[in-house]
This record gives sequence, structure tokens and C-alpha cells, in this order.
Amino acid sequence: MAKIVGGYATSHVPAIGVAIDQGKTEEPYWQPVFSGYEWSRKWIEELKPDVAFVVYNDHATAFSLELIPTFALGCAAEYQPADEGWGARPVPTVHGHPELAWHIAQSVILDEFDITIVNDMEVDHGLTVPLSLAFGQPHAWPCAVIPLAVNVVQYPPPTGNRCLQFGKAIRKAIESFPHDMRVVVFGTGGMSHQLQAQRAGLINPEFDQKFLDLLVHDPAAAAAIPHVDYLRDAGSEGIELVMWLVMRGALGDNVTELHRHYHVPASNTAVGHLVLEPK
Amino acid sequence: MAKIVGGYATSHVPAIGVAIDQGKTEEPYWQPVFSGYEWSRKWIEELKPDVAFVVYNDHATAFSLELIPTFALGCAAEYQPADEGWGARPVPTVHGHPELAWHIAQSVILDEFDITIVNDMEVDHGLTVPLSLAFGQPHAWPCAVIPLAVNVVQYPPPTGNRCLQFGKAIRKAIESFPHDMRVVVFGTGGMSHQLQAQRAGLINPEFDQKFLDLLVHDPAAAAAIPHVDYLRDAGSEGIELVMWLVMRGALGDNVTELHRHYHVPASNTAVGHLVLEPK
Amino acid sequence: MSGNDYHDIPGTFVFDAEQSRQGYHLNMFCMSLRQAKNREAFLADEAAYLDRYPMSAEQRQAVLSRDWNEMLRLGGNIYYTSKLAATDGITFQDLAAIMTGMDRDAYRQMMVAGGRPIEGNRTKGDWDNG
Amino acid sequence: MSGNDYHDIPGTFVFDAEQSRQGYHLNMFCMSLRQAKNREAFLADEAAYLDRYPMSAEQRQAVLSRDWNEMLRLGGNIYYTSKLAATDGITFQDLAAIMTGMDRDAYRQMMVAGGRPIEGNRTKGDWDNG
Ligand SMILES: [Fe+3]
Ligand SMILES: [Fe+3]
Repeated sequence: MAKIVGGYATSHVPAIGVAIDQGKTEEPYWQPVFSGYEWSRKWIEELKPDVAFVVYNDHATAFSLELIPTFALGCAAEYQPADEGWGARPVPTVHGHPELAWHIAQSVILDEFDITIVNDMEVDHGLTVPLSLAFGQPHAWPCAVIPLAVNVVQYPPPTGNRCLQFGKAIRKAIESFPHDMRVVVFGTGGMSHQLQAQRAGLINPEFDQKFLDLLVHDPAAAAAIPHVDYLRDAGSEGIELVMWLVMRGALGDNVTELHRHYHVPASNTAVGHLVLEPK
Repeated sequence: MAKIVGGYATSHVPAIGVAIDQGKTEEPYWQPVFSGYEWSRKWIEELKPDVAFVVYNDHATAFSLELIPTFALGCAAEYQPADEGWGARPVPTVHGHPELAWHIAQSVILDEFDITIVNDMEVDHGLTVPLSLAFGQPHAWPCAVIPLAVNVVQYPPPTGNRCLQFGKAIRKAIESFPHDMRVVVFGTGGMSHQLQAQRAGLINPEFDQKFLDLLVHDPAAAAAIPHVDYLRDAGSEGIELVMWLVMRGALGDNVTELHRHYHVPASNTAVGHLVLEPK
Repeated sequence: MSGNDYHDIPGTFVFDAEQSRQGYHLNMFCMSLRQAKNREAFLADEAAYLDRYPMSAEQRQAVLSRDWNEMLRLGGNIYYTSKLAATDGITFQDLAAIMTGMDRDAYRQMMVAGGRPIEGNRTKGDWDNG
Repeated sequence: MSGNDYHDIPGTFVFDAEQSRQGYHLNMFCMSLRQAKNREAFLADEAAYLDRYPMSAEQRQAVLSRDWNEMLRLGGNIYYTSKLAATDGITFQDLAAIMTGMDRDAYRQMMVAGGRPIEGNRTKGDWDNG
């Protein structure tokens, strides 16, 4: 049977991708960002997952205002890294896992989650930056990837509680897949940041650390945070953090925190990173 | 405040659209189909709704296997009738109600329904045939239309229970819209039919009548019907009936049955039609 | 998901994940026939048009020979394959007749007489014993 | 939905239904700039390119004069307008700086020093009294 062997949460700041792609990770500005990912690079290298289930958001790339899915689950065989306006990132094609993805799709729909199944999609920095942080710059990604795109651009995103419950349904789906397989669930986006208008640059380390603590030890409390609190206290784009709750739900009731990293800034953003193990 | 003033359920057989478009409604084959809609034509003409909220399914028209939303709510200003392979139906452009539709979208997402918002979409016979049955052949449709496309083509569709609960959330959303407005909710598709393979032509009047009775008097029991029962007993395409449960949920706990019509056949299909009033 | 209870329904292909994955390109070919210009291009040179879609040799042959049930068995979905039927000028009712193996008038007559009854058509066992 | 509690957040446009409806064509214009050939066409003749999108005169002017906050006020969303910035060769950090009214180095310095604090930036009242 398939099994969830770890949880990996990280910000997915586009500038982090640029720093990796342009070989700037050792520069003084970037070194403190990347040093916090060294431990987890080794961790995931040793863990050798078969599949990364990546919860991320599309940033007006594959989806536009024409069509806004709350939860879009990728069931395709492959996904090309997208040109978001600055040219496509020089990273490998992302290979999917259609069999497991379709299994999850059927399971969660019957569990009353109203997902959108996607079979043709490009992926943006929201998905590829976490892969780069976890796996570096290989010629091919070392595992299959199942993308779950969550709407956090058009208000309202799904509630924190809905995200947590959805994570639990994903766990149930993965655990009922009848083939041996080791899955790491990624939650991406956040931490506090605001990219827009006069309040751009907002950073709230207290909110971020509190969120990390709750996520590990009291996910129901983290899930009860209303949207307006994220918008106000973590910045308008900090609401991406609801996606971490999907990952947390998938990890089960109790987890061990293996690693935490927090740094300000990367470009406009606070960087947070957490590695969890199901107990 | 907006108010739901009626429920209108009907099959949406494409051949019914063809019969209307080609002026065949008085022919002996078609007359018994259409005579059952005369009462409701007058009913809705007198009711003068401002908005028709139409629950229907897309039949590989606006959506394909590239992207399969479980629930897609149309928030656009207009929708063009689609060419489904036989040329577009000669019916008026469908005008939306973006303000109410967006209001519903926000409300149901915060109520934890994971819908897809759609702003650019063609509509097929699933939506236009019910409009023709209700309103005849006007130069312009007499009310605004909010389309809700439900996936019933790719297995699994949403469960009956999920559809019923979604209808309740739609009711709550409509009733919280701060402008006076009268809304009729359409549930379309069904009744028993199978369009494919060696068992095509299956018709099960007992199942259909029982479903109609339960829908009116015991919607929770109707909502508990598992998918396999529809597939087996109402034919593989009879599973469209789950969409009637969305309408039923939107009507509230108790309803009065104002009108019922049942006839076999229209092309490959049993035709069912129900008009309900919230108590 | 093999082992699903709906596999016991006779003469029916439930369009589940397995069928959908298998039939993806076949169905996307059919989908392209929604556009009039594609219908024309297909009819003008079927083999060349089909080269655009990486379907299996079996699927391709089923399309070329209009083996409607075989298309469904190989992952086609009726709402997609009916677009091929539309391209050929076949109505939904006549397409259904062809798939049942009945002639057009006999099928139409069966429908007018109330359709195919559920008794005897519920399970594969019904058919095997019938 | 006016009356929403998030309207009390200063210097912030929450991209809700109202903003999204208003900004639809503005954002879809920006979306088109994801493609290199569109970026080139836009830069070659901005006015002609904008004619393809039925946006309001105000929105059009905001685009032409690169009034980034005005675009947001008129329904633009930052993930869309940033594609216009990309077309101009402006990074996300410099775009943020421009919108705050700070110069590029001062903004960068603020971020390195820990960013804009939440204290004093929680409500419109904070800003009015500040
Ligand atoms: Fe993001
Ligand atoms: Fe239908």
C-alpha cells in the first residue's frame, strides 16, 4: 500500500528560483536563505520518495480569470515549466503519476470534495521552486510529482478548515492505493508577505512562528484562523499559508517536527520551511 | 432580498431541442412529450422570475478531458449556445447575472464547497433545451440565467448527498443576496436512459417514478442512492439525475408538487418533468 | 478501479479513471470534431487527420471502421464518440441502435414500446442466463 | 461584498468578486503578456495592442502610464499586473518598491532590516493616526 512518509513545507518565492537558476545561492544575501535547506536536502535524498504530492498555487499562469478552480488535481503524465513573463525556468519537465493521481481523484470526489481534474497544465514557480529547494538542479527530477493547485489568488480561497479536511481525505486516498509507494506531501507558499500596493513589504515574524507552532501541535487551531487574519496580519499574499494546512491534514493527527528554518527576507517575503514526520 | 420561488426539473434530451427547432412539436411522436410542458409554460410565464439558476451538465462541449470541474459556476455576462457537432441551436444568447453569481460563488466557497468559477463558457443542449421547454422560442430569453455545470460524464460524479447539500448552500447564498430578486432553480438531465453500448435504450419507469416521489417527499432518501444504483437501474446516463438533487436542496425542507409529467420515449430517453414550490 | 461493483452491469462501459486514461487521445480526437473546419478536414483525409492524435493502433482502427462499441471498450466515451457520429450525419438514436446491433426501425419501435426493460438487463448474470 | 472586514486593511486591495469583475479585461490583457510574441507586439505599439481589450478609459490610462496602484484600484490583481512589469523588465521587488512610493534601495534596505512591521500597519486607523 502507498504511504505518506513525510511532510515538507516551504515558501515558493520566485526570486529563490532565480537565485538558484543564476547560481547566486552563495551570495551573502542568499546564503542565509539556502543554508536552512541543506538539512532537508539530505533528508529527502535519503528518504527517496517515489512521489511528491505538491500543494501549491498557480499565479495566473495555467489558470486565469476565465476559469478559477478551488482545487485542481493534476492527473497528467507530464507538466512543462511555464513562461510567467520572464521566460521559462531552466528546470526539468515534471513527470506526473497518473495512476495514483486518478486514484486520489476518485477517492476524494466520493468523499465529497468537489475537485477539478486537470490533464493538461503548465506549472509555475509555485510548484518548481519547492522542487528546486528539495532536489537541487538535477537533469531529471528524482521522483514523480502530483500537483494540487489551490486557488489563493481570487478571494475567497478555501477556508483553512476545508484545507485541513481535504488533507485528511488525501491521506485516506493515498493509503488506500494498492501498490507500495512512498509519498512526501509538500505544502508551499507563504509565509507572511504582501506584494501589492502601499503596504507591500509587510513581514510579521510573530504571526509566522505562531502559525508554525500551531501547524505542528494544534492544526485545528491553525485551521480556525479566518481569512481576514491572514490578509491583515500576514499580508495579502500571506493567505497562501492555507495550503500548508492541506499538507498538515495529510500527515495525520500527530507529527514530529524534524526541521525548521525561518529567515527574512527573500525579495519581498519571509521564508519559512518545515519538515514533518508522521508519528 | 433574493428569493427562490420555484423549482423546475426536466430531462434535457437533445432530440427535444431538435423537435422544437424544426417545428415538430405537434407531430404524433412528439405531441405527448410537449403536452406535459404546457402547464408549466403558463406557470413560469405568470411567475416572471428574474433569474433562472440552471443546474445542468456539459456533454463534452465547454469542458473536455483536459479539465473536468465537479461543479462549475458561471459568473459571466453571457454564454453562446455551442456547436456540439450538428451546428449550434438557433436559440438566443444566454445572458448571465454576474452580480448574483459571484455572490453565490463567494458564499458557497466560504461554506466549503470547492467550486470552479467560470467566466468564459459556451453552453450546450443540457442548458438550452430546458430553457426552450420553459420559455418556448422567444427572440430573447425572458430572464437572466446562472449556469451550474455538474460533472456527470467522468466517473465519479459528486454523490447524491453532496448535490443535496450543495443545493442547501446555494439556497443560503441566494437568500443572503441583498437585492430583491425572484429565482427559479432548474434541475435538468435524466430520467432513466442509456445511450451507449449493447444495453442502450434501457428505460426504467419504476425507478423514475420512485425517484420523483422521493425527491419530493424524502430528499434525504433520494440523496442516499449510490452511484451504482443509478448506473444499473436508470442506465449509465441516468446518473444525470443527481443534478435534480441540487435543485431539491435549494428549495428547502418542504415543497409542494405543483405539476408532474412523465413520458416514454424521447429518442433514447424517458422524459420526466416536475414543478415544485417551496412551502 | 477494477473490482468496482459497476463492472457487473451488462452491455455498459462505465467511464471511470481507467477508461478515461486509456481513451484520452481517442476522446480528444472526437472533441476536435466539434469544429466544422475539423469535421471537413477529417472527412477529406481520415488517416492523415488521425495522425495528429497519438492513439493506439486498435483505437485508430476502431475509428476508421466506425466500430462504435470497440471505441467505447478502448476508452471512448459516448459524448465524445457521438461527435464522430455527428460528423457522419448519424443521429443519437441511430447511433444507439447500431451499438445494440438492432436495425434502426426495430430499435425505434422498441423505444416507442417503452424501451429496453430493466428486468433481465440488471447484471451480467441476467445476460449469461438469458 | 462591501462591508467586508478586510476593507479596513490599509494600503491593500483584496481581490474579491467586485475587484475581479471590474478588472476582468485589464487582467486578461496582462495575462496575454505571458507569451513572448504578445510582449513584443505590445511594446511595439501599446495603444493598438490595448484596443484588443475592452477595458475602461481609466484602466487603459493606468496601463499606459504604468500607474501600478491605480491598476490595482481599478480591479487589477498583482499576479496579473506583474506580467506587465515583467514586460518592462521590472522585477517583483522593484515593482513592490514602486507601489510603496519608496525608492528601490530604500525598499530593499527595509526588507533586509526585517520588512515593514505589522505594528502601525494593521488598520486604516493606524495609518490615519500615524
Ligand atoms: Fe505564491
Ligand atoms: Fe444530458
